[in-house]
Amino acid sequence: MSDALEAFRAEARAWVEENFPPSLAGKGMGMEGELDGDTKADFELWRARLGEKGWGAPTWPQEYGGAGLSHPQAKVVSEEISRVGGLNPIPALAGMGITMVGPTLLEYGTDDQKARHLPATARGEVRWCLGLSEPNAGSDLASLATKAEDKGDYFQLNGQKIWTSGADISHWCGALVRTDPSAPKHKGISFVMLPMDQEGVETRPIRLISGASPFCETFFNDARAEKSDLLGDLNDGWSVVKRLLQHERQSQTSAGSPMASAKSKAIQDVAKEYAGTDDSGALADGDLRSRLVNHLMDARSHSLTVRRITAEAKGQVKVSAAASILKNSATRISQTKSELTLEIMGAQGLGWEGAEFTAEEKNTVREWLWGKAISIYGGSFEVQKNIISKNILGLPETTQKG
Amino acid sequence: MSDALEAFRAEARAWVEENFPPSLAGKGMGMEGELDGDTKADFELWRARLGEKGWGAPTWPQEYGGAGLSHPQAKVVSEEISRVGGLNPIPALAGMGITMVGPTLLEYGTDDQKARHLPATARGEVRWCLGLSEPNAGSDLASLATKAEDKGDYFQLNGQKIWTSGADISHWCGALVRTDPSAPKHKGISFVMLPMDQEGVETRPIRLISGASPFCETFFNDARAEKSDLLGDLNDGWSVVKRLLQHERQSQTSAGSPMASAKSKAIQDVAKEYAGTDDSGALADGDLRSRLVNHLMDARSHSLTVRRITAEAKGQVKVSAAASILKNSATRISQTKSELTLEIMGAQGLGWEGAEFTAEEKNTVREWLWGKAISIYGGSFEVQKNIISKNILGLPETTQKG
Amino acid sequence: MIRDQAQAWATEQAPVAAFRRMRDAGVANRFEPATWESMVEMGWTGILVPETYGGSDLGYLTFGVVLEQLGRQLTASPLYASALVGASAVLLGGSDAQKEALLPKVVDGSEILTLAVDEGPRHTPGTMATAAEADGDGYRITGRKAQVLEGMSATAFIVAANGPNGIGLFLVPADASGVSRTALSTVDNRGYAHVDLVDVRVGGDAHLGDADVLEAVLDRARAGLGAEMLGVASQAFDMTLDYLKTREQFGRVIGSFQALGHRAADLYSQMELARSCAEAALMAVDAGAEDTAELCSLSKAKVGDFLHEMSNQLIQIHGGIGMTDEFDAGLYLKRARALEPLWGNQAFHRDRYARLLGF
Amino acid sequence: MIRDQAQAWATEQAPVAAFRRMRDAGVANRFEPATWESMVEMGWTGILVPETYGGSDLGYLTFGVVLEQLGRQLTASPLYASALVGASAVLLGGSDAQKEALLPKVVDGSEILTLAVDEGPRHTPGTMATAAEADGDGYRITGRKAQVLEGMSATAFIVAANGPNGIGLFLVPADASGVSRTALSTVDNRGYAHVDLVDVRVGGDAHLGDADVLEAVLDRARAGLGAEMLGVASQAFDMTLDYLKTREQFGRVIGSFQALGHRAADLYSQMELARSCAEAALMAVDAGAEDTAELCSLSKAKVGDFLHEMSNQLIQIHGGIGMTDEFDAGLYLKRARALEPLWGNQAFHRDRYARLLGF
Repeated sequence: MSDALEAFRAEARAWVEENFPPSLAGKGMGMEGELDGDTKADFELWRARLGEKGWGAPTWPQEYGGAGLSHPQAKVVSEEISRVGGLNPIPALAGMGITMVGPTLLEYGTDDQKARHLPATARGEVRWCLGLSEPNAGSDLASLATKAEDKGDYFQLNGQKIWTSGADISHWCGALVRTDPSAPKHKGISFVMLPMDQEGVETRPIRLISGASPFCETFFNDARAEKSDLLGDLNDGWSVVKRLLQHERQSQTSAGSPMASAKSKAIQDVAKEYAGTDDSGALADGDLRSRLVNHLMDARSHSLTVRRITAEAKGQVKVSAAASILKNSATRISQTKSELTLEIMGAQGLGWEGAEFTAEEKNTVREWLWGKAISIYGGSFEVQKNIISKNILGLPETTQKG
Repeated sequence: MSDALEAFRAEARAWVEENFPPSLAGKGMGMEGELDGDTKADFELWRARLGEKGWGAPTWPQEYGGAGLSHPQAKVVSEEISRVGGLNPIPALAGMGITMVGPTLLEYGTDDQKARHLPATARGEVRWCLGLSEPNAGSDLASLATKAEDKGDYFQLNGQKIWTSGADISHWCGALVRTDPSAPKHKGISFVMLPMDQEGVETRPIRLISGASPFCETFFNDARAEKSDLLGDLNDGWSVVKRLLQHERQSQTSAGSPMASAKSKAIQDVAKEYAGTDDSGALADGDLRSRLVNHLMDARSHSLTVRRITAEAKGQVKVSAAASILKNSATRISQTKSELTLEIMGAQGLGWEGAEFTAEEKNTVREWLWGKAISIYGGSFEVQKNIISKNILGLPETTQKG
Repeated sequence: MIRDQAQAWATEQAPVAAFRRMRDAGVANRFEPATWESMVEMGWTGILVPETYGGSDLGYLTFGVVLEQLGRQLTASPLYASALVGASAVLLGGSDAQKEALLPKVVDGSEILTLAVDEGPRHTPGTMATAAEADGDGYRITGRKAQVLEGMSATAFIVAANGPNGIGLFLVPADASGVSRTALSTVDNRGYAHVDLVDVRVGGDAHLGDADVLEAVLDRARAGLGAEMLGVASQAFDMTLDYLKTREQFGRVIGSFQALGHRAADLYSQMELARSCAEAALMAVDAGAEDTAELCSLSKAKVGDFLHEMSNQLIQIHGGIGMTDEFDAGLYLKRARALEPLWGNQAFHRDRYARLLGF
Repeated sequence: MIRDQAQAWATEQAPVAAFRRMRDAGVANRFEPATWESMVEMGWTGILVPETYGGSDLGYLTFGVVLEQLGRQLTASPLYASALVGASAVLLGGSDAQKEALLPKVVDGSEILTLAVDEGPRHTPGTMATAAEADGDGYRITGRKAQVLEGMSATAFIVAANGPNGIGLFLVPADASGVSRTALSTVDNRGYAHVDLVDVRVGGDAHLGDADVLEAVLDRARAGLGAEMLGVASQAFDMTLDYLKTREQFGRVIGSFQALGHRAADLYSQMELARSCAEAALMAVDAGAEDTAELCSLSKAKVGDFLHEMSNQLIQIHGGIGMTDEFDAGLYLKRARALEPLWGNQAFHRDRYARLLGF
């Protein structure tokens, strides 16, 4: 670690210690709704301070609400926040704003668009959703049917989106729409941004097997998107969305589960608790032990790879080709962890509700079900393998894209 | 077991006890070359007696050298021979004659062909090889280039075959040849039989990674095949070979390794010997133990499936569709067994030659290397999966047959 | 044939849609009384019971045929817990008087039996804390049994406890003094309860055999469960195959993509292998075969592995729609995972199989 | 850069074709003296050795770069056994006098060291029968060491034995009285020997540290071997990818079949993950990191898993030609399997990793 970075760490640590409300220490994500009186005010204070500091989106330029930090510096910031048991709530509050929309806006947006959209997003005040998938299209994004008609100053949208994450609580939406129906499938598509709070937009939450409803069906009935909110060139939306999805893959390469709390127990400790140990301290269930250590080795090799690729990509703007590997690997590790935890907890790992199951047990079940989605949204295993096979290994394209 | 079958078993047992030369008890396959004086004479006597009894090919009709037995009866015969530590050498002596050529001849051959070829084959006096694959064709049998020109009474063959098993020691060859070069790939192919002992046939053994040379390259230079030895209709060789390969798959569904001796030690006993046990008698290497038991369960489920399918197919002539499953499953089990045995033997499982390794250790290495071929000859894993996917599950054909 | 009857009845009278309705309505015992009455009427409660006690004595393989069809529709009822597991305990460990007293009621559905063995989250039938002390001419039982199948609807528990001769089985009426039960809400919405026993007095005729009987009953329970799990998995396979044949992407049905076609082929192979194990276990029980224990562990493990993989592929191949509660895939995934730990998961049975084979 | 040098030298001066020639010629020590001399000339024998003893002190990561390239060509030599494993033992356990006496000779190639630990077919560094009894001011050593790498060409053995302070390491010259060795013919045609020691007398200065040194040396040996194995596997991957791009069947290159394309993608992913482990282990050794032991086990296990799978796929995807001795695939498969048990196979390191993590 360089001296400059160590100096930055000292600064960051001082700032965090001064500004982080201790009442929030150890509180996980998704807690916002459960906060009461004082804690809620502290939460709002913490968000505002982070936003003001530019640490909601620390690597964005200062003029657009960021702090202009390098990636290693941003990592230091998040480490220092973790150190005091805190979390940065802004990425979650912004929906798809920090991880996907923002970085794409920085590359494709006009100065006006950046100025209008980025600062409030970086403060966690504007939540974004994305209208990409449509019913019956699956992974085949380009076959979309939502129409955008040119009405002079604005586009008039008609059609249906599905799997729009958080659409029911978002302020803005980035949508892929067909602007030239006569062009071939990948042409004639544009990427527009539109406010969700308008008459022509309706959302309907989808209940998932985990019981949660993080996604919606979203209906556009004569919805309005201003021409000034067209991102990228007209009919070049495919380039925009490809970049957007690269940012998504990048944000999904960490092997932790999205619902994992800040300080969850190591899985091997959970295993020892439920399955017991033999005289030598080894897990009593030898078959489970082998699979557990295999999982832990997979997880370790994944995080070592993230570190290696980050180090190798130092200073490069382009997303490394290996990011495609990390997506599948992260998904497999996260899903295996859930399956193993369920197995470890045995009959207690099946709790849905009620006092007879611990919060940890019930959480394991929900996480397990929720985690099945990781391999579906953002490109299936198969799509990633096609990408690796073709783009990285240079194998000839097959007639089979599925 | 029915009373009739029990009665048959008593008969068979009596015959075996009377006719099996005790000097051969416990001798494995492939021993022929190593036999000396008396034992060699006993071996020849045993072969002759079996041939006379029709038990070289027990299910074939008596008029063609078989014994006209049912499959359950044939199984009883082989059990009774095993019981005294014996083996039936005829299937091996006949090369592809008993398992593949014979059954196909019984279905497609003329009476004259059956009478000329089958009895000597069933006595183990004629060894058959098959000229199917060609260089650069791989699994794509139908793209063969060996030409057969019509010369009136006979066909004149020119071309090259590869992976002809035992061609250098065979008496006859069943070959797939192109009789109509203008027809589409699968048409214009015929199946002919020809003697190997002629000027136009040359064989060159291929040395394998196991050190053995069971296969040859076989060259036809104006080789001669009589018209009376055309099997099936002219230009309908593709039907003949499909049936031939079904018989091959059927013969490969038993999970034992081809080189396994009559009484090999159970793999779990080998494991206990090399890796030791803990106080409870369980294998000390817990990780190995899990994988070993998994393998044994796979092998058991395979043999239960063979039994179930046999029972369900009772009296049916058609090969069950599930035979395709059994091929891959048998291959995987056999290869896994070799890999596990190598692992169990550790550094001693790497012996190639010399007194520092036991015969069992050296044999394990050769079997392991030899066993890699099982998934290659007779259709790769992939080809079998394509067959299951299309023929059994009814999934649409892809443009990708590989 | 009973297979056709079971298939027709399950798909028409008790399909997965009925299970969903029952779930959404929050039915307390987690099954519809009418469903249970139909099963009794069709005689399924008597499949294992000798004719002298009002049953049909058709054996475990036949029971497996029915359970497979019920598994396919996730049909909820106490049939398995009472007429297979409970009846097996009475048949194997009961005196003539006990059989006479219990079996006719199992057949007519007035008695619902269930086996209570485990006390924690994992299956450990060899050790337990529940004690049955000799008390006069009977026993006094104290302990807690966890995750008892159909524990809320059962009329009597067959409780495994440390008795005077080591581990034994004891019949405890659900309404006996000192018995209390707590309903559980589990992911698969099946009926489970924790059962507490505090100084429960039962008579000397409550004893239903010792450790060997428990082990034999458990093997029958495993073989039966193997059949049900095979049904759940087979239905998941059929749903997946159907989807592969009808769902289009990039202008073609997705089953024509080689990677998915090969995966379907792998799953089909696993299914056929698993079926052989499931049927072999049931036939071994019927035949009283020497290798019954091995085959029952084999069945639970191999069907378990297949169901685990198949239920994950069901979700994975269906993509987004598989994640929605509206679609049935989630119900199968949840049931699949809930059946895994019952009477020992795959790891338990791999370990047991190895021990039975001596390593 | 040393990587380019190593790559160029290995592919041009010591390619796999040279290994094959050496094999077919039946060279006794299983390496060509000229190959070994070149390595000495290029200074590779001194990569770990401090400059005061004539080395370059570039560290383990750099050594790994060289070993990876040699692994790619299956290049045979005592480099790894002597200049990595042997030198590590001297560096970690030797006194200044021992370093002074041995390291310059390791660098100039006149001394070939090798570590002798195991006594049977499996890696069990915690228990051994070989004994080093105190004898005057020195030791008397008796025992048998199995499968000693480069055992025929070594000039001195570093023998693990039960000494006065528990397990320790002892330097035994190959020509000491009482030492005999038996060459082994193994599937991968690498140099191994069984070494017998009968009442071998060595001086007090033969002692090279105790159990902790042995464990540290073994971890360095594992990290180095991980790099070599990664090289073997990477070459197998490249050969396979090349074949997928050029071999045609059914009128198209086979790499365009989705099932094979996806398999290549899986193998590539495994390779990238394995590389991270291999490099992390070497870097941890260089940095003296606290988690060195964990990372060395991780490397041996994960690279081992990948090499195992990759070598099998190399044969499987190449089909018939892969089975012929004429083609190189078999050489890679054999080397792959031979490296697996050395210093503990994957199962050994999974067990060790779990123990290091406390479960």
